[in-house]
Amino acid sequence: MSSLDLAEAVLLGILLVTALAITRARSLFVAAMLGGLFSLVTASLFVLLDAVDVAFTEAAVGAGISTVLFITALALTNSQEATTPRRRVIPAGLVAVLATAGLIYASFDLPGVGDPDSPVQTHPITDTYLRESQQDLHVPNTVTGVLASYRGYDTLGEVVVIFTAGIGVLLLMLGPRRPADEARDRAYLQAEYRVLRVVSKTLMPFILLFALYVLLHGEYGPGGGFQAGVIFGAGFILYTLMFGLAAVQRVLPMRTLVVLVAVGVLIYAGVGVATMALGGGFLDYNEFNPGNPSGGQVAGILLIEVGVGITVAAVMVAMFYSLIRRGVRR
Amino acid sequence: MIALEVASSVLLLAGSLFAVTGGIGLLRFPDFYTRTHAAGLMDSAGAVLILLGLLLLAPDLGSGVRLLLIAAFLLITGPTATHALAHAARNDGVRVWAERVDKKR
Amino acid sequence: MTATHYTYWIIFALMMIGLYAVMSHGNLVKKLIGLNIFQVAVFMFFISLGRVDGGSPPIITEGIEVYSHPLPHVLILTAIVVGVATTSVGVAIAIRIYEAYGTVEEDNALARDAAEEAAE
Amino acid sequence: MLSAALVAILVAMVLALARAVIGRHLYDRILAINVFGTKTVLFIAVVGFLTGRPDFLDVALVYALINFVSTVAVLRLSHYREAM
Repeated sequence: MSSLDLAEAVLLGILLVTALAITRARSLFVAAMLGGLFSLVTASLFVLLDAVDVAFTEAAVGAGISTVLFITALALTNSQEATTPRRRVIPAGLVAVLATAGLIYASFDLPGVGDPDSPVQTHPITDTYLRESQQDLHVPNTVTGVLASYRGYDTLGEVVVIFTAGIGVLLLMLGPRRPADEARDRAYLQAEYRVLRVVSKTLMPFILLFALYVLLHGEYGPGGGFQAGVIFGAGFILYTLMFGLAAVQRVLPMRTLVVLVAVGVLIYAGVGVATMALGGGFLDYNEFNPGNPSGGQVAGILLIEVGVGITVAAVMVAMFYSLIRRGVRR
Repeated sequence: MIALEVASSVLLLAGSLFAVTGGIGLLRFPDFYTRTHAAGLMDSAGAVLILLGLLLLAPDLGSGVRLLLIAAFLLITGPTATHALAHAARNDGVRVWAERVDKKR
Repeated sequence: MTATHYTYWIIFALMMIGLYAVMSHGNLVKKLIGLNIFQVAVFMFFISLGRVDGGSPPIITEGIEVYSHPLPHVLILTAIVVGVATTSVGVAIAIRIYEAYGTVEEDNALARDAAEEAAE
Repeated sequence: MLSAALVAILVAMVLALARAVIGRHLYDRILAINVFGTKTVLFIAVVGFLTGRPDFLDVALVYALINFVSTVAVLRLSHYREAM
């Protein structure tokens, strides 16, 4: 048993313990924090399972954004859970145990993890994505290639879902706001978080720079529009937490964000329309550079990744703003 | 080459020692503030020693630079986070172990 | 080959722990957290299907021949970001329910609805 | 030696998890989760070297960054009512 197999077993064990601890925790604050830990562990597992891009995203989203979302929600609602009545525990537990047993029984028909002869590995599409893509696209990171080129329609759909969810949150959170008292907030933050403020301010440009690097480097290493957008969002969330909503809104007002949410989707769809105008199909990037199709592909992929990054970042920050400025109405 | 590998092994082992002892301290120390001490040690000393050990094995410039960036980042954020936590805990009235002992007497 | 199946089993157990949290807990935020566990377990299931022994992350480099399948990675990568966007819609709805009912416990909110209906 | 470091990191992770689950105080849990995050950063870095593809250290960098952001967020938002 190599040390990597051992690591996989230990991490899976940690996941089980954490999941059980989450269901048992009465304090929702604790449950949300353990949820963040759960995400960190899954992200490490994704690295062991050779999915670095997924690990990248899960770390940024699960451990970062979701935890922040849940904790903000708890700040706006109740952070203590009522005890679960027995009449709900027993049937639910029974269903869960039976379903687990059923799934484990069914799993014997699955090929083993890592089986090189499994249908997934022998299907002809595997070869298309891994070998032919190198001639078609010249993008070493096949995940980015498949995401942005082969399955470009699908990704456009996903971006529209994110757009819709963002708009949904903004609409749900219209209404009463916390009365803003900028001077008092600033005094409080300066007194309480002096060191954190200095460090956050120093780190902020590097975080944004790193997000840009992730966006532009996505064709050669782990990264891309989704990951970059989330890192941008995390940077602005950090800044908002340490300097207050009023300060960050001077740089990136809500009005601009709402426009940016749409701009990203429009860039993506616009690339599709542009390729159609050039005589190709929707999102057929070869048309950008007919003499050198793979050059056109690289340009097209980069453009849509920028669109994705803008929408994801704007949605994440806009959702956070609208939650954090929500007035508590009782 | 062998000298490099030996040096990296020594650093990795030292870092591992910090990681494990820090973990034990985090679990066994009697109050929050002493636990911050254990956590701070494993976050800064343990992490940086392991990263330096890896640095000696780095095959190219790119991974070396990244390792240094990670180490610098951890060195800045680790102590900051620990400090902020201890500060907030103190303001919230989390008591030091010795104070609790005094109360009991 | 059964030695490699244990990954699936733990993933299934995680899914069901998530499902249990959704079914048994009345607190809406806790339900969302449970749903998140379920969702992450499904992600892991997909990724483990694409894995291959001795493989490497699907970023083509000279000298490496065996790569894991990139398609599950693509699907899950987008699903993670979509997942957080939909979760936040759920969170927003939970906040609105709290503002309307003064509680995020399903039972209490339903009881209040029933009481109001009876009063009418 | 890399394997030894990996095992040490796993042991530290388990110990930190135990502290996060036991808790006692909210701050104990935040501290334990912060430590756990640092350990995952090291874990990813060591795994990168063990599998012979250390070019994925970007992932470890993201972990370090997000770990800091979420620790700050939890700390800050547990005092949400005071100011924003």
